[in-house]
Amino acid sequence: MSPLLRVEDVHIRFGGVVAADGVYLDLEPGESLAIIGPNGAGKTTFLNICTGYLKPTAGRVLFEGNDITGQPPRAIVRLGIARAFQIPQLFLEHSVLDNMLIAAAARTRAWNPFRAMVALPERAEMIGLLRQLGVADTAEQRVDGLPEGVRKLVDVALALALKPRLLLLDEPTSGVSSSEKFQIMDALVQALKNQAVTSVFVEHDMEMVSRYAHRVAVWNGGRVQMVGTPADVLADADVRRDVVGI
Amino acid sequence: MKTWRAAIAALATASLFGTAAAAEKPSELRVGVTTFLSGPASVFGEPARVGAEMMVREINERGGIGGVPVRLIFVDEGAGGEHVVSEFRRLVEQENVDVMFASISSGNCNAVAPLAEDLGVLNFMWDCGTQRIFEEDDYRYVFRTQAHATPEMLATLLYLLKAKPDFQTIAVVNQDYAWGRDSWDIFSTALRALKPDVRVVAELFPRFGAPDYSTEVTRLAALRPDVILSTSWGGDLDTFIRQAAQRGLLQQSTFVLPLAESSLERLGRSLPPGHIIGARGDHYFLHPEFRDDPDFQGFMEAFRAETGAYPIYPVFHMSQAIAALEAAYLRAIEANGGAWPERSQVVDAMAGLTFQGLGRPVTIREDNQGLEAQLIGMTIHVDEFPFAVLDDMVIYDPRDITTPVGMNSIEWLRSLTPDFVDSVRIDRFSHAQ
Amino acid sequence: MTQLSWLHRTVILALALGVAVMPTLYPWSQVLLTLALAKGLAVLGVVVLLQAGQVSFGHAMFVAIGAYSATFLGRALGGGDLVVVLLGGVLTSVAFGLVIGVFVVRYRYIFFGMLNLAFSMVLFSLLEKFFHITGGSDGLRVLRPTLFGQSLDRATFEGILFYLTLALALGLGWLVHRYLQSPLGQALSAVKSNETRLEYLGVSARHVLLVGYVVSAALCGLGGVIIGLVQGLVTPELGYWVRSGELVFIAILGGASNVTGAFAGALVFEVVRTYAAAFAANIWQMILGGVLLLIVLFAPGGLIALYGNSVKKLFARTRTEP
Amino acid sequence: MTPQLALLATLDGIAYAALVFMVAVGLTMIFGVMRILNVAHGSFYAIGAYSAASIVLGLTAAGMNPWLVFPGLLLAAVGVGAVLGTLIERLLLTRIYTKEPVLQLLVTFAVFMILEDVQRLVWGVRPYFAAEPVYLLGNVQVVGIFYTAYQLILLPTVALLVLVGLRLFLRRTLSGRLIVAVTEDREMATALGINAGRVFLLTFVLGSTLAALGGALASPTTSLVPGIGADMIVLSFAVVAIAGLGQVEGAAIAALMIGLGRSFAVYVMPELEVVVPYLVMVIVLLIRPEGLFGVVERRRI
Repeated sequence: MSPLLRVEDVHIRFGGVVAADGVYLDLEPGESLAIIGPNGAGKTTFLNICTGYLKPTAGRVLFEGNDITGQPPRAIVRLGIARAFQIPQLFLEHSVLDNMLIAAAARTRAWNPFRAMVALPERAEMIGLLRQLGVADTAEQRVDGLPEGVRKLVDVALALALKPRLLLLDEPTSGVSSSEKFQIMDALVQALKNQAVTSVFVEHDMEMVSRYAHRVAVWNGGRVQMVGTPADVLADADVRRDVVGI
Repeated sequence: MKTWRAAIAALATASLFGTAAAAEKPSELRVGVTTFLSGPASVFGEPARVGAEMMVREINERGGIGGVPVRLIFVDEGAGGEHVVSEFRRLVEQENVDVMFASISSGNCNAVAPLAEDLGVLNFMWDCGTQRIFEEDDYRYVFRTQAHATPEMLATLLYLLKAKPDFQTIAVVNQDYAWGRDSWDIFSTALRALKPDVRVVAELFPRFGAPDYSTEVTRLAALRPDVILSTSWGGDLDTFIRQAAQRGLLQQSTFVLPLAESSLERLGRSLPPGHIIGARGDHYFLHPEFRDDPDFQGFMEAFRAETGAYPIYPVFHMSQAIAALEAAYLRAIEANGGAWPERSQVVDAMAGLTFQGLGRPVTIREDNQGLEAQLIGMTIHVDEFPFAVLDDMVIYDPRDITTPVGMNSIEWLRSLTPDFVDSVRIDRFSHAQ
Repeated sequence: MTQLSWLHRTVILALALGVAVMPTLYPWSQVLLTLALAKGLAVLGVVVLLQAGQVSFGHAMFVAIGAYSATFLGRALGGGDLVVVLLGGVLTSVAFGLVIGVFVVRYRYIFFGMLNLAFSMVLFSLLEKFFHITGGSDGLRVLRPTLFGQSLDRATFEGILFYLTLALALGLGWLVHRYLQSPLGQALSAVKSNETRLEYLGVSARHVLLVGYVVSAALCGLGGVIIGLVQGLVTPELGYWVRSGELVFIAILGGASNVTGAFAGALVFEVVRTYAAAFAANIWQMILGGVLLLIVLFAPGGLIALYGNSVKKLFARTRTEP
Repeated sequence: MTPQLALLATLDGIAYAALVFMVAVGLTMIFGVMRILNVAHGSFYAIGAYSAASIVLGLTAAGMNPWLVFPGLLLAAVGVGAVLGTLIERLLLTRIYTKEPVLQLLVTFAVFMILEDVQRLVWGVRPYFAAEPVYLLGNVQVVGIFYTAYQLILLPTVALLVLVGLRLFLRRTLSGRLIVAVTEDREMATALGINAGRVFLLTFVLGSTLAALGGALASPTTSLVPGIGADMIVLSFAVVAIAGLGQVEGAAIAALMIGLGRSFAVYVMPELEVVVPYLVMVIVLLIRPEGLFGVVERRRI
């Protein structure tokens, strides 16, 4: 079976900083890959390249065998790659539910200018998604009044609303209280499994990594230092020293 | 002035035994006046407003027109065409004005003329120059109490051809808007007809309100044309002349400035002797035929006392509109057996009306166009005035130089031949006289 | 606000009715109101773009485009028919909106405003420059069109135009309201708050904005055609940058987030302007500037917010009374 | 076009560019620091010009030493910038720094409208003209054509001094560096304890003074009529947009482009003269939205 996403020899630099220096990575359908690494290793840059926010100076990104390198994010998103952000990217002046409905309209291309958004048939589905992530009670509130943790979850819900085949998550539960973390992640993983969504998540919490990832990729200095099962990777001495900090 | 108006009114040839029903005498005669009170053209609009107020004060002091005092309501043309049109209408429909004086801008004249016609209100185009209005449409309610661009330009050209018969090259520097373009069309058409061998070396149309003409001046200095024509006015003309003067251009070419009467005082001595100046009519505070008349002199001094400057041509145009108003009402009253006339009777009284403001008498032609004499002169410097005044003045008879009724100005000018120059009736005057 | 919406609708209908009967009571008000409503349509266009947080300092160009194209069309047809002239003006504005829009929707905020300003100044200069075609700064007379082949006298024509404009204001106001409530309209305000997320939902912010831009061009164009017809004259002045600023001014005066605000703002603006210019000719700009300052400093939500607040207060009072 | 004519066109272009630059550079500085596009900037130009004309006419009428007119021009500019600039910044702008950009723009638009009438009430509608400084400096001859020394030498020199002076001020003095710091990163600068309020006031007064200086220096060659401010502000917008917002040196080059474009148009294609600045602006913005020298700001996600 061919990989769902293939990244080949990707390079990019910002001024003097090399953020991607020959990155190779294959992603199998259905798997859940965690990306770990020290700050500035190029983890977010990798997500930015995969989703077209940055154009690599060299190398290719293939999704289901098609070259998507340098295509704009909206085109890549329409192919089935969704993303949640480290800093939540939301429509601050809309309510949570309105955010979700815009996503639903985007997915179904419901651009009839004379039908009110509140009447979209996906409304119930969207409330369901919010419920899964435990934020349904905020549905009618404006986003700019919400705490950061809730925003992170809404951001993830927005990505899920697109029914993607590949979901890229940038520290999905940072800012969420640790008592809720696992509960939410359980729900998220279950949702991903139900919809057969392949996922990549950048994570600093090694407990999260070992619990939810099928494979782990370690980033360092713009390169993939190591790829393996959570157990193998977390046992590696270099990784423990450079990344985990033990 | 009083005496002339009375005389003109007496001249009015209407039946004393008219039988039309008398309207009730109103408490006042309301006149709406559109004039520029803001924007660059307020250099014309403000003096005209002051002049109008002075003249109406004088009328009211002697009891008004036919015993009815006149009240003026002003509209600022500077606020834009939209505003003028809606104010025009408000004045007619809400304030019930009896007569409108509209307007200075040709664009506004174009807009309000059909409006006046539809609203059935008597309208005097008191200062706009576009020749097109009566050449393109017939009007019952709209009259022009002054000349239009064609006689103004033609008189200037005729003067130039006499004063400087051998010139070979000409350049034009006009403001880039309708007046600048139209006036050049008229002038150049007439020039081709009357002196076909002249070469036009540059046609420059700097932006209206341009702050700087140095590029144009440089180019003209390099081209060295015999004659430089500019129909610009106000701040634009002042800037152009001063920059040209500072850089010696006025020593090099003869300037022909048909509207510069309105800038003479402001330009001071920077306008040297020997350049040709027009006044859009026979409008000049030292009008050679009236300057010794005590009424004329009195008004000039009173105006100067009020505003600090001598009257310029818009004030004269305003005086003609007011004279026409008075003459028309007096004539209509007479025709109505001394009773206050219906509005339609006032309109009827306009036919062939002759009236006199601060210049020579003006007569309304059958196409509602006024026949107004044109005065052109040459600058000289004299001791009594700190600015250039006119010498070698010529007053042109309007009947010879105004487009005949029913003809299009451009076509008429094309049909002229060089011997036209000598066929025109003129009177000559000098400053010293 | 949903609980108030019946009240809202009643108020709008009552106001519309009030506007509709004004000319029968005060005939002079008819043209003033037509102009105000036409300007309201143009302001509505600016309001659409304000949803996306974009301020155009050049939208008067579409007013001019609508007015001039309708005038050219009318003159070519010897007057033309009202319907043809209206459609012609609007379609030309749409075409221009599309072409200019393709360029300007790539820009945001100050650049968006500036580029629109630049385009409008190019157009303004060309209208003044090509004197033999456009009549230069004096502009062009607008011939009175027929209605379905019937020629009309001024009074009838103006009456028809007034009620037509009122109907268009109501109808288009409602349609624009629907549009802004639809996902496409909501995506406009999403452009304002987070374009990145919009892009990551697979939506092109430029397309969303382009639709809004063309809608706004059409509304401004329509307003322009009507202004030209009422005035009987079109001049380049219609497209000068100060006029664009005026449209934004009116949008803020009425309340930038609201369809009703566009018309309320335009009505108040026209009345203030007319009376200020008539009775305080020397300081009418100062009066308008003062009004604008007061609104921005003390009632940034505009007239609609003032109205909304007073309604809320009223409701709070009636509810606590029993 | 002969080389000789090209030389003449260049000289004209430079003189014009010098005036436009002085106004535009003030506008761009104010934008750089305060992020407000000040529509009322044109009013400072106009009021600076009117005040200068009044002073020059007053001095001439009083029969004072004619060379006093030059300090008079400077006095007018500084006076208008300091008094009016401080008043507007303190009384109005300080209230709107936290508001949306649209509202900020509209406040300056309102100030512009108010000042238009203020000019009319103070100076009336008659054109003002105070050419004394031009006469004093006399003429210079270049390839047989007379130029006024005022336009050929004085204006470009002053513009150059302003440019160099601004550079030195911004790089070498404490106040200048504070301005640069706030321009480059407002959050960082305020986090470091820079008193943004004082920097704003300083910048606004400085920028306004430059506009007023442009007006004062234009007054001897231009007749002052109602509406000059409105024209100047769009032209400065064009310069600022072409250069890139907040770019001081860029503004000089953009002003030159517009000045030369305009003067060459008069020789080659007079029809285009008026459109040149806006055409340049459209073309530049379409190719480089951030302007010729502007920098792109990219969001971090």
